[in-house]
Amino acid sequence: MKKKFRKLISRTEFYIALVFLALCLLIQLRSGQFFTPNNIVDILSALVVPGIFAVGAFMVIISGGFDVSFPALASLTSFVTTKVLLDAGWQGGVWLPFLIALVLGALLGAFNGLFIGYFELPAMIVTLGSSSFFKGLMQGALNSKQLAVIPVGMRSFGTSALFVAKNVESGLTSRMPTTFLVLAGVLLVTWFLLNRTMFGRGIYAIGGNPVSAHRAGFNVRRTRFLLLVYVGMISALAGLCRVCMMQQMHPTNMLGMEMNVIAGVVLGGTAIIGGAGTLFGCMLGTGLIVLVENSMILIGIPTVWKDAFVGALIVIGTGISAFQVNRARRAGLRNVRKGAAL
Amino acid sequence: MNALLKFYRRDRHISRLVIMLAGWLIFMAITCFDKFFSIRNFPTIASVIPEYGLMSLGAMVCMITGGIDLSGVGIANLTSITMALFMKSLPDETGYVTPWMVPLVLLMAILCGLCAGAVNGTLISKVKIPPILATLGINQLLTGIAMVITNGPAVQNIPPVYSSMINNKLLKVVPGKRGTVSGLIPVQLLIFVAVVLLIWFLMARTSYGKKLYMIGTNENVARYSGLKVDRMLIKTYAMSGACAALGGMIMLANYSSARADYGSQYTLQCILIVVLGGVSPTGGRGKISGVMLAIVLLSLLEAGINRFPQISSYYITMIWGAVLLLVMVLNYFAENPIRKRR
Amino acid sequence: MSEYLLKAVDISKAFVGVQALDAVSLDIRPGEIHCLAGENGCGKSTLIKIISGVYQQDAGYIEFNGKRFTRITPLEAIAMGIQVIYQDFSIFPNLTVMENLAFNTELAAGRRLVNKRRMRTVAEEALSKINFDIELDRLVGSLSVAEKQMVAICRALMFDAKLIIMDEPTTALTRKEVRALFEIILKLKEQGIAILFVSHKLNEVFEISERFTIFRSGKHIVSGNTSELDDRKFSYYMTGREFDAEPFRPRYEGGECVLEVENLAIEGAFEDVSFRLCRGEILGITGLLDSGRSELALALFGLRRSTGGRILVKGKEIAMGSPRDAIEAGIGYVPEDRLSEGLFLPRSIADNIVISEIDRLTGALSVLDFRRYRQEVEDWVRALSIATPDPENACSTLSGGNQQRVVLAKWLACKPDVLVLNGPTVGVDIGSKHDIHRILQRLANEGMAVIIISDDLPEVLQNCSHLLIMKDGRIVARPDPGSTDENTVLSHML
Amino acid sequence: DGYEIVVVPKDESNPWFVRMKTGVDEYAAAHPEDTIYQKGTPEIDATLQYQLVMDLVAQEVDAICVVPVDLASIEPALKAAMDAGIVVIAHEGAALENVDYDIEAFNNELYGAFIMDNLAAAMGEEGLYTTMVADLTNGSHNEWADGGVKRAGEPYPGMTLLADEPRVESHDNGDIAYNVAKELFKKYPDLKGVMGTSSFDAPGIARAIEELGLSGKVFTAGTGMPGDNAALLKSGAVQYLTLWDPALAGQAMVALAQKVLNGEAVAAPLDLGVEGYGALEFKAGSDTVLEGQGWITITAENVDSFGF
Ligand SMILES: Nc1ncnc2c1ncn2[C@@H]1O[C@H](COP(=O)(O)OP(=O)(O)OP(=O)(O)O)[C@@H](O)[C@H]1O
Ligand SMILES: Nc1ncnc2c1ncn2[C@@H]1O[C@H](COP(=O)(O)OP(=O)(O)OP(=O)(O)O)[C@@H](O)[C@H]1O
Ligand SMILES: [Mg+2]
Ligand SMILES: [Mg+2]
Repeated sequence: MKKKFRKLISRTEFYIALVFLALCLLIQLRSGQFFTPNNIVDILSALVVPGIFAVGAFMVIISGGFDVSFPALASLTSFVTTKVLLDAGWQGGVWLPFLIALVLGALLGAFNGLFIGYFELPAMIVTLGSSSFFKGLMQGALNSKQLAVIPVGMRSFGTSALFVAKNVESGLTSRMPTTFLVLAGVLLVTWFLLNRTMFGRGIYAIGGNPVSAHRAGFNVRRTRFLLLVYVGMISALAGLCRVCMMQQMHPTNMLGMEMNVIAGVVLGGTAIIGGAGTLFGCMLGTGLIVLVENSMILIGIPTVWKDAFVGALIVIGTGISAFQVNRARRAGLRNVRKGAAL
Repeated sequence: MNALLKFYRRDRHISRLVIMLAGWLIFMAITCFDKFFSIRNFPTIASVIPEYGLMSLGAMVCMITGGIDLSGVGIANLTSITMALFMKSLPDETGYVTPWMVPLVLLMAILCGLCAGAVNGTLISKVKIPPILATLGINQLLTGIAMVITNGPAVQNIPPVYSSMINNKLLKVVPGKRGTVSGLIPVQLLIFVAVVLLIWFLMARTSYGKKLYMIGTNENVARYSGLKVDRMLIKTYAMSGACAALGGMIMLANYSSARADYGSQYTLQCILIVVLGGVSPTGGRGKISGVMLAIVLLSLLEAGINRFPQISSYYITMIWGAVLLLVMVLNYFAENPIRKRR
Repeated sequence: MSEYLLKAVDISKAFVGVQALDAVSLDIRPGEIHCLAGENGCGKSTLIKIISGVYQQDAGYIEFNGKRFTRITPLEAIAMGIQVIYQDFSIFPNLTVMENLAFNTELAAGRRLVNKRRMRTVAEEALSKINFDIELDRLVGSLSVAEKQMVAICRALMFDAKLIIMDEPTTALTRKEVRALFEIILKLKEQGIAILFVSHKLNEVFEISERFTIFRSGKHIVSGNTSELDDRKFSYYMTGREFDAEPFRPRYEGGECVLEVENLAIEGAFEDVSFRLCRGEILGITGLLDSGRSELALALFGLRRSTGGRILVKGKEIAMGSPRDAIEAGIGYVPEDRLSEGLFLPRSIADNIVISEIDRLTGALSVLDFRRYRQEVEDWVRALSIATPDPENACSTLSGGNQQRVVLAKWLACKPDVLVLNGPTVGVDIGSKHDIHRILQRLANEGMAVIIISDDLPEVLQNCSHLLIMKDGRIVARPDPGSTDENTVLSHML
Repeated sequence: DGYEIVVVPKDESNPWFVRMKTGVDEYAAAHPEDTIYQKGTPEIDATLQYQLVMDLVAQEVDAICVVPVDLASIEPALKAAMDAGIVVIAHEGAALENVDYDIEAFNNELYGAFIMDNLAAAMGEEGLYTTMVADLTNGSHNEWADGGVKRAGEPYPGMTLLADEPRVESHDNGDIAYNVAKELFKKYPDLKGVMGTSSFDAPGIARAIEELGLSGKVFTAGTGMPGDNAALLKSGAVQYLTLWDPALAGQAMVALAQKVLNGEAVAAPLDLGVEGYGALEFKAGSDTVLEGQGWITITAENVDSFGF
């Protein structure tokens, strides 16, 4: 029991969860609105897109690299998907857009994967390059513009709701978007991949020690390649969800999300050198960032103070957890030693 | 010929950048010589380079230690806003400010940058927050503070003596159509060159430089070797902060105004430049000459592409990405000839 | 079916600038314990990596079980029954013991899904083979070096292997564990498994192996039966020279006392450690794994804060807050693990040598004096005869023994009064080992105080003037090295 | 050969400036004697725009027509252009100093007031409201919002500005506008209207209103392009959007640049031969700012009649 507790307090997730809870209480205290059904649904629905992105970023960090290309990849794939279907006058369901986006995402992911897996280049360099490349391709070669109208299938999918949460007091309603299922699905599939398949364990193994992974018989190049393909696919899904939910395709408004998403992942206890981290922590960290960004008004922080507050929260939040985790690890080691000596 | 080959072999990465640069200049000479090789063009480019050039220098030293600095833009803007407000408070009733204020203000700006950078360094080395999170958080915090100070709009109407001294070109020989004469050598460039020389000197000629590379190569070994790693990190991030602050002061001169969100795209741009310049994102490797070449290459590419009315500026982004990927792949094939690949 | 289980014929392999292997051959019979020996950098590990499919040879071929290969992939090698315990263990520090143990079998079986229960059974079985007891859910990164190695060994044993290759398996093991390992090896032999055993340690080679092969600088020198071999011949084959071991006799006159340790303690690691050390003396500290000797060394060098007692250098009490404090007080420390604590591998040999004293090689404004810098590097390369064509080459291009000399040079360059060495000859061949001992003796005779922490008993007995034996965090005996033998020391340690 | 005239918008993918480009391209096709084109930066960013203008100065084009992102930071670049003898025409930059002329489709304060009129009409001239801008650092958006607030104070005594959150940001991003609006309505149940300024604001707010089940109780008004917002207008989520046609504004700038380059006299009332810019007048007390005639209101009824 005591040992379990010690293990718990040596984990970043524990402190982030504490910060998360504290923040929820603060919001509740300041607005009385946090623990209302519609507010919780709102936060969850705001989590969908960053959440899916975070899963991809998380997997790449686990494998020992950084992916900064996912917003550009998502923008490019969702633009092409929407544009092609609009031009073709597609009136059918949402399955085709998802199919196209997945295929395109896999292709662009394979582009990244080729460089990262087979040419063994550092992921961060490659994705910095490919991010610019995708952006340029979309805005230059494809001459992208805002598409205010999207195919009906996507439209109805984006507005459809799993259920509607109602706040009895204020009468406000919030839709739980169907796209939340996409996040849930991605989480489920990814959890399965990471924990229940050798491919996923291979990603951890490569993040821990690529040379050993090669010797143990993991196909390092192929694993990295497939990882990037998979990340490309889920990023494309996120992009398409965003388009459906917003009811319009805007080519640039996802760009620039990468750093905040990565920050969320690292905040959730994922080791930046790779090999360590949990999907739960990843969601917790991302959730914290989403929560902060979407609760400024509820807390009552004036708009001018927003950036300062978020910045301070990142620094203080990570500071506390980094400090405590280091302390807990040191204390833990000493106690292990003590056990051995006696 | 032999000497040339020897030069090429000494550092292939840099040689490749040189070749690309030469190739681009030749291409521009063939396609639109008059518009590109004009007496007005190069000084103009050179007056803008220092803004992000200075920030790239800071990003470079941090990346050589194996970290990353994403706070350059925040430091730059907060510094320039503070200094702008300070200068505005100076003039006497006649609106006159002595030119001697300018060096003093620059000095104060450097001091501000040093302090902000030292905070980064302390968070990273003492509190052990991962660099990417610490600097991202600080960036947002500083941007937020800048926002709070200004309430949003730009700080304008700074004493004209500041801009006219820094945003100025020496050697007045370039005639304008309305009887004005502009100069050949921008003062901003002189400041930039001075900083470049200083950092080159620090990195290549002093013990500080040697230690910097050592820490980037392996922090643990550096500790065991008796290097004061924490202090070195703090110093390095402080130096990066000072560079960013100076960059902010150049922006202040160029735009005659300061605002919380000027140059927000510089964060990623600087990392792109540094990586293209051959600095390894895992630390321990990279030279200032490479980064200089990358800066020059990218700005000439951009200026060149702007010479073609029919080509959308989005292609600039695309070409940046393509150049980065191309250089890395060339490196890969040069270092792993087909025969030797396992 | 051929007489041999494995035949590696005329294998050559070149790296950029080095011919690591030059047409070497090796053959192993089924069920044989074969020893591969040679100096650091002679190409042993490279050959092993070729056999296991990690590298591809430039020329030559391999025959295994009568089948001829010009290229093997790691999976093929594993499938055929070749298992390797690498010098660097090849473990995953971020994963649990269970996963480290089970991955290879799962991958070799071509499994795509993870079955925790099966993996656990497999892992437990592996541990039980050598009666090694460890929690399966611990992260391997949190284990001690020896425990990591045991995990690596267990992992190799799990397969229905026909050939197990052990690349210097005993470097981080204590005697007790070495004994256990040898028993395992013999048991494996009974099951008809062949063992290829790489080692520098003479006594081990004689004790365990039946046949041997010796390489020198990438070339095959000799193969034969171990029974026909003796100490002198063995070292001669390996190094091409002959030497006499000389026990250390302190010669430095009138040495003042430079280091006094009084009741030093770190809570949970060791307590009540006191000793005095004078110039010209070499103090040996030995003990089992976890006896606290490494923590003692770390405490002396400011890497761990002591929780009690004091350290006096030349009569002055020193607050050891960081390695810098120790260096300034005149203490140097050659760490246990060369690769992760001692050397900046990708950087130049020159930089590695001078880094700790670099501030002394600067003029005004801490500008480096490159003339003095080069001179200093040249001096040390010569003084410790570091074998390199150019000190500007990366440190990673050196062999183990030469790398250890670089670490030594780094600390000698700081001109310490007290030099603490933790496992100074771990993984170093006999030639280099001999040279390093000679250097340490010379230093002592020139007036340095030296502390050698090691569990290589011949090493401490031969080279030390005093000896401390630690057990469970306390000093249990202080025998005189000149008049004790290994068995007495061992009985104190256990 | 003819003159080289470049139009520099705030960026290139915002539908607003895509529409402007259409106008400029049309105009260029009609005037083959000059080289006329639009060239923008990849993102709305003051720094990038400064660099682009400086680059055009170095290229020694003949005229630069600019829609500034940020007035303060573009001034030095425009000064450099003027010094080099380049004709500078601006749009949405009434406060600029270093320009030959500035064309305003209308007066910013009045435009804000007009949006407020629309909002007040929708809200029934009473209730709590607040304003949304792209960024607090944005020049014209804040001027419009100020104009709106000022207007609300006069003829609509029933309208009160939300004191706790008088101005919120959408960062020119429909998704942020949507989320911010949701928060506002949760925290302030009495809030009855949000005045949008950026063309992303009103559509985003409308989406929030619809989803929270507040249609018919809470209202928004703002700027927007007809083509992009037809569905919203028809569904009743938004009742009024206002705009001027950026294509015409682009054409007017180029036409004025040509006039200046050809040395023609510029005197009020000025006819640029572009619809809505047939009788430009100087703004009171200024000899550089020319003001045109008004804006357009789009509603569900007329939204399909614009053709863009
Ligand atoms: N990846 C590599 N790249 C370049 N050179 C290498 C590489 N691996 C080994 N070498 C070189 O090949 C030679 C043989 O190395 P190897 O590791 O096989 O030696 P070893 O006999 O195992 O030595 P030790 O006893 O120190 O383990 C050495 O000179 C080494 O520096
Ligand atoms: N700096 C440290 N902080 C915390 N724990 C440590 C530290 N150094 C070592 N340990 C822990 O102490 C245990 C073993 O200690 P150590 O290796 O020092 O024993 P030892 O007696 O020197 O034996 P050997 O040298 O044979 O390994 C390991 O579990 C290791 O994780
Ligand atoms: Mg070896
Ligand atoms: Mg130890």
